[in-house]
Amino acid sequence: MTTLAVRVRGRDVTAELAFAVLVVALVAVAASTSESFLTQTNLTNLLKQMVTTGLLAFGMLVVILTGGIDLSVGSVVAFAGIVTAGLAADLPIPLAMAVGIAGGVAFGSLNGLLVARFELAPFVVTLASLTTIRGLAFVYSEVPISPADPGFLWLGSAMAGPIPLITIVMLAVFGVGGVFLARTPAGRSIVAIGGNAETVRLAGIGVRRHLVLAYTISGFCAGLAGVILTSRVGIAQPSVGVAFELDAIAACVIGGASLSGGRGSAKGAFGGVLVLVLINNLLNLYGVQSFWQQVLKGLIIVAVILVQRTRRPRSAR
Amino acid sequence: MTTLAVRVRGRDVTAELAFAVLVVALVAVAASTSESFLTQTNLTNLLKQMVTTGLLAFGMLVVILTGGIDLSVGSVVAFAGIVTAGLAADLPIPLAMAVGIAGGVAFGSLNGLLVARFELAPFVVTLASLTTIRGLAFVYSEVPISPADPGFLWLGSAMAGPIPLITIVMLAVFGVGGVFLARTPAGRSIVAIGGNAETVRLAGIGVRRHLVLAYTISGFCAGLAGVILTSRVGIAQPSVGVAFELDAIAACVIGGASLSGGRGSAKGAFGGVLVLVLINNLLNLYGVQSFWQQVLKGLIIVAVILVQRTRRPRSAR
Amino acid sequence: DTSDSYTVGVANFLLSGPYFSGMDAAIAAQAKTKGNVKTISTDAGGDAAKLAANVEDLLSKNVDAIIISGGPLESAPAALNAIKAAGKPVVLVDRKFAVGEYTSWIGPDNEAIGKQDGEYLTKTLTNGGKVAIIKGGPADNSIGLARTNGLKSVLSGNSKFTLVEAPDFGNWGSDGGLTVMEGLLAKHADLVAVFCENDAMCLGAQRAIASAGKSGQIVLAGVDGQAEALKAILDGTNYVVTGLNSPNVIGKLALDRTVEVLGGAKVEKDTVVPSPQITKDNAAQYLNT
Amino acid sequence: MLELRDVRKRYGGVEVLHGVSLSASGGSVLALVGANGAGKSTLIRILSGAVGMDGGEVLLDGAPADLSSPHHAHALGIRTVYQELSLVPQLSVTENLLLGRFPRRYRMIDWTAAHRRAQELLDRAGFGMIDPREPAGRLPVARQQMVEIAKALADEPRVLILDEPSAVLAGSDLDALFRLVRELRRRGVLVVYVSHRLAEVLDLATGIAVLKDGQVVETTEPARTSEAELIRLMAGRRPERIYPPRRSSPGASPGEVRLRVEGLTRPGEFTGVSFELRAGEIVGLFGLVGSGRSELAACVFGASRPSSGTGAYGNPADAIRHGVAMVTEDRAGSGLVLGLAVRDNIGLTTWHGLWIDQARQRRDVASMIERLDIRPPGCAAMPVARLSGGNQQKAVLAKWLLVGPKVLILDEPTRGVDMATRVEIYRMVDGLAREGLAVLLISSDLTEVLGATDRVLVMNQGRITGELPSEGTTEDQVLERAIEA
Ligand SMILES: Nc1ncnc2c1ncn2[C@@H]1O[C@H](COP(=O)(O)OP(=O)(O)OP(=O)(O)O)[C@@H](O)[C@H]1O
Ligand SMILES: Nc1ncnc2c1ncn2[C@@H]1O[C@H](COP(=O)(O)OP(=O)(O)OP(=O)(O)O)[C@@H](O)[C@H]1O
Ligand SMILES: [Mg+2]
Ligand SMILES: [Mg+2]
Repeated sequence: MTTLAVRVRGRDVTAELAFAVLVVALVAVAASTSESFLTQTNLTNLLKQMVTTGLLAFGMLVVILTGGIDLSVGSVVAFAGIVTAGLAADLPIPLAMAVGIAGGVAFGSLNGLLVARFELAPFVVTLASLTTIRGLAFVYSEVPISPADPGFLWLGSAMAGPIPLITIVMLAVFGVGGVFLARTPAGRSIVAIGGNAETVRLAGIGVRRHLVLAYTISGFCAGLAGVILTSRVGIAQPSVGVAFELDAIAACVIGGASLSGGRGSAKGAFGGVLVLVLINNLLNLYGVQSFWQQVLKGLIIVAVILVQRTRRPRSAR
Repeated sequence: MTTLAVRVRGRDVTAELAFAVLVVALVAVAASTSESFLTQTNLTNLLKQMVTTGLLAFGMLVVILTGGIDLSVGSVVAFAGIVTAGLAADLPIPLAMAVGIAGGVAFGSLNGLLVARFELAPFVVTLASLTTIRGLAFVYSEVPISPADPGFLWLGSAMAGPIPLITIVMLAVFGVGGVFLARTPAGRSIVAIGGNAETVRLAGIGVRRHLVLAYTISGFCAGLAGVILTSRVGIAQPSVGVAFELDAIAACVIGGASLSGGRGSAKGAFGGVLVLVLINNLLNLYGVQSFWQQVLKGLIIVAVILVQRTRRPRSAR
Repeated sequence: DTSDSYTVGVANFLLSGPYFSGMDAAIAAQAKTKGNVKTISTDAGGDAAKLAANVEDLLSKNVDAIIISGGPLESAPAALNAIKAAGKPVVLVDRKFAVGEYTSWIGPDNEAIGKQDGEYLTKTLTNGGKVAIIKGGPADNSIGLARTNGLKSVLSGNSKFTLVEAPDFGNWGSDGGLTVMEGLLAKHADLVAVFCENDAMCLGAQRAIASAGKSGQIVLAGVDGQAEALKAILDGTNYVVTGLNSPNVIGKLALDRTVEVLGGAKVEKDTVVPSPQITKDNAAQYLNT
Repeated sequence: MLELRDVRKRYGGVEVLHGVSLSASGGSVLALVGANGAGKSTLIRILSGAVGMDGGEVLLDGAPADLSSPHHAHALGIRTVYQELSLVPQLSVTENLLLGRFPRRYRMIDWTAAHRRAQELLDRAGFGMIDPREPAGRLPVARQQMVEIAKALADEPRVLILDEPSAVLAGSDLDALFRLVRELRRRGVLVVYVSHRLAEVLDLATGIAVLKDGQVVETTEPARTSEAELIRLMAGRRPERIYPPRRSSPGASPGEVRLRVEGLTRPGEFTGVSFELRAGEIVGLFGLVGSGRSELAACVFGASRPSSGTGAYGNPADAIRHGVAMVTEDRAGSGLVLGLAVRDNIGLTTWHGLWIDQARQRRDVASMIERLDIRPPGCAAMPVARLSGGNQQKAVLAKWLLVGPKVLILDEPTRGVDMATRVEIYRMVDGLAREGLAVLLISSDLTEVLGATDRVLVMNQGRITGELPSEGTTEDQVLERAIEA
């Protein structure tokens, strides 16, 4: 089988290119078949709706690169949101939000500590913290909290020109995060740990430290997502965020990340987020009924990874 | 560090022994601190409560051994249940149940085909089928179905002496399944594939065939679990089974399975199921408030794997 | 003297929702006021099999009666059979099971609430227009269907109104309501009203409408009487109506009913708790109940 | 009996085999020699059905052989022991040996019979010292290699392909392998044998094919050639001497002490080890497999903690800060991150601070690739897994040289490295030592240990049992101390 390979500065970018083509094709199909797609309102919706999945996906990517997984992000979203909303009554709003995010950071580093220090399986550690953190969110408040101060809504509704502020926040996370992963010793080490932790350890790099960092970043992203979501909705529910982790993981994998670690990129994960959000948006615009939406969404995801896979060189052959 | 190692016929069984001690300790604590624990009713409850998680955990174990994962089991439970309940109006009940289980088998082998034939990441394939199958369950019936025939409840409520029939069914699955994994070429091949698929391929064993088999077994177990659950409850909801996969996976990992494949045993997974069910039961018996139960459940799971981990030989130091 | 002190088991299908945890709390609070009634509460976390197991647990603790808050569950034959076998009375709250024997049921008429909202919209939107419906989805489908059907029974017969159903679900939460509303706004510029199957979703939808700058054009109608919704109605926002479906009222009545049964009284089998329509005029009176 | 005609192979558009033609008959040992990346492993993967060819054909007994999958190759009686170990680590030796052909009773695996059969297979291959019930992953690398060989022999192959089987073996294990190859030859098996150890090639082979850049440049016989001639054919130039001259008797080069270890002990691994390394000297550490050399090195480097003794570093970072570098013996397990680019792998040890200076890293890596002649020359952005084995080894070395070490621990650094490159490595290490580097060279290759060092420490069952000057010491003198109980 002859395969076409596209190279930029010696790097094989064929897969990335194919993926970009896929996203562009999705957009083109959307634009030409639904007149609502290219409207200002719909585009703004798209920009807003990708924020939560986007933030969670970046944090998840960092953890996945180490070869781990973070199932607790949905619960952290709920916890950060409800705490922020609860504190907004007594604290200045930016401070309340900072506390919410700090909660995410704290839970993230706890996850990281358990994984790194005690060498526990990330799946089970974060599954346990999913349960515990969700419980804590309910313990904090069983009922939804809606802060009275209208300033609480600012973050979630401000626009920078045609672009929602929260989208810019998310893009900034991907931008800074992408540079972090590609250009800093810590970022590269995280990727390398996912490839072979022992090699990294022997190179004198603190593996545990970087593992904790990875989970902390995921916790930070989830906390930020929780705060943003609450500010967007204007009301915090302790029950929000169930199964959010699944979309985040799916975005990473669609974007080419390997769940065994060491492979994946911020660009790819962002592409994965776009694909998921576009699928949802399209199914809605076409007015597909909800249950059929679910049926189709699953099938489309399989189709997408099938398309992608045909571009991947056969592994051990 | 000196460690005590217990060997039986040359095999190191220290970890298994420690785990058994842990389970026994849990039971002892339960029995001595809660007078309700050892009552006939409670023990029967325990036996019944472990059935769903148990069945799913065995299927999950087989898939995990290959190095894969099956996230779709909860949806399969819902699908098998609702279809069985729906058909019970027109078909003899055993036949309706057989169709439900066959549905599980079909979905399982589809998952397997996608993973094996197209080399897609199991996580994403089964995440997609989780979505699709859940959608199909709702497409089949948006509202719960409760078969009028009281015979529908038989399977779920029959007792064989002091032991519920469904518990015996689950134990049989573990028994037969354990022998399958330990004693048959197919079972050993599944374990070997999780260790090093390429080697297995080079040994002339059909890797794809065995992957499909593994997912099919998981589908079968999920279908069976769905049918049993429906019969037990007397009503099928299309929304049942959300997040069931998490408990099943947790049971396997608590029981010593490695998510990267090749390591794990039926005995261990069964122990994991026991631990999870005992935790739930104890928290209930102590009358811990619902949300605090979640908080504690997560903490206890972490504690359990911490205890276990101290018994594991340090890997690469 | 134990003869007239009772233990009542409360089997919740799912506590993690303000409506259901409110119900549980109301039952416990009412029991406290009695002095001689103790309650034991359990949560099945949304697992029907666990509900049955919890009921069995309660029976093995020898409770005198059981209240089942079945949430979205359509029926629980196994649980009801076990209670029947033990010869204990069972009172259902909110959800009336389609099959199985029970002693008494106390709950709302969901279709009536939907109808009520529809009538209010007909009355206030004299020019008619396009009305969107946001459904909750899987978690509690048949209650949602009843509410939506109530609304439809009024509006679909009126030629001035057109109905559009959002294709996706709001999943009974504010965040879902927000997202679904955003989708609706992108496709339908000319909406005049939105009906949501519960208040939580309407609260999210209200945010989306505000962000789109359409608060002056679109009014909202919900169900439940959630505190934040009442406040929005009272404040004179575009949230104009909801129908009270108060867990406090139902929970209180249920405990009373259970004690009556245990005292040997002959009671009404099914009791529909009225769901008064709440608008700006009367919202204040419900805000603190 | 086996004939290759004009076999071609491309990887991603680049042809790595340009029409290879060869033939050999049963009862012979065909040695394939060639520099790293010459295409030996690729040729073998084609013969074993692991990769397809892009041109040419393979004939077996005159008929075209269907090599479209490993399964097909098996069916034709072709078995292969690959360069990279491929056992299932979690499974027992028995299972690894019998995978796909378990003895059964009532459709179940008969474990008693299986263990017995496994023991037979091991015995017959001359590897009876291995316990078939042990999980394969727990065995030392050398023993795993033996299991691989025993496995390949399990169903009486007609063609047995061994890709660098001797690279991880030493001492009596090596002898067992040679005995086995000769025995197979007597039984009429065609053995295809790849090795960089030319002495053993000349000793074992009946025919030798020299590969260079994907082509056969010469087919010859041991009697008609010599080590120097083979190196010339492989490298395209005449070798200078293999080992650079050391100035050497011990004490004659009294540099300052760079590493002093005293009484170092880790129970079960090594006991009371003391030695010192001085600037400018190259010290060999010889011992049999399992003598604890690698464990000692790891401990000195701070990768594991001693129970007693002084001189070891607290952790690898600490060691590196003090200018100590260590090339580990297992390049896939602890030397490389296979999924990452060559550039990342080489740059790994320089990742400090908050920012990677890309331009500098690019420069550093490029100069290392040039200095160590890592091939292909433009490989900086390639995943390191795509390099041939020997070039991977050089990448590991490059990573450690970037640290600018004062002490360099080399654990089997020339394993899988071709002769010409070895010479390069010896020359480089010698050059570094002349600039004041202290080198500890762990090796199972006696010739290398004596040829490339100033003095030799001998290790036996976790203890240092001797220290000998390299000059004037015979191989037997070293062996004696390594073996005596
Ligand atoms: N999967 C692959 N993709 C791309 N190039 C490859 C791949 N495998 C091998 N090559 C290239 O093919 C050439 C031959 O490699 P091969 O492994 O056959 O060499 P070798 O002779 O076995 O070397 P060594 O002695 O180092 O093992 C090398 O240039 C190598 O980089
Ligand atoms: N068959 C075996 N099973 C289990 N442990 C072994 C076995 N052989 C050796 N060991 C352990 O491993 C240690 C030595 O490992 P290793 O083989 O890496 O030593 P080495 O001297 O570095 O040899 P080499 O580098 O040649 O492999 C020994 O101290 C011994 O305790
Ligand atoms: Mg090779
Ligand atoms: Mg060694």
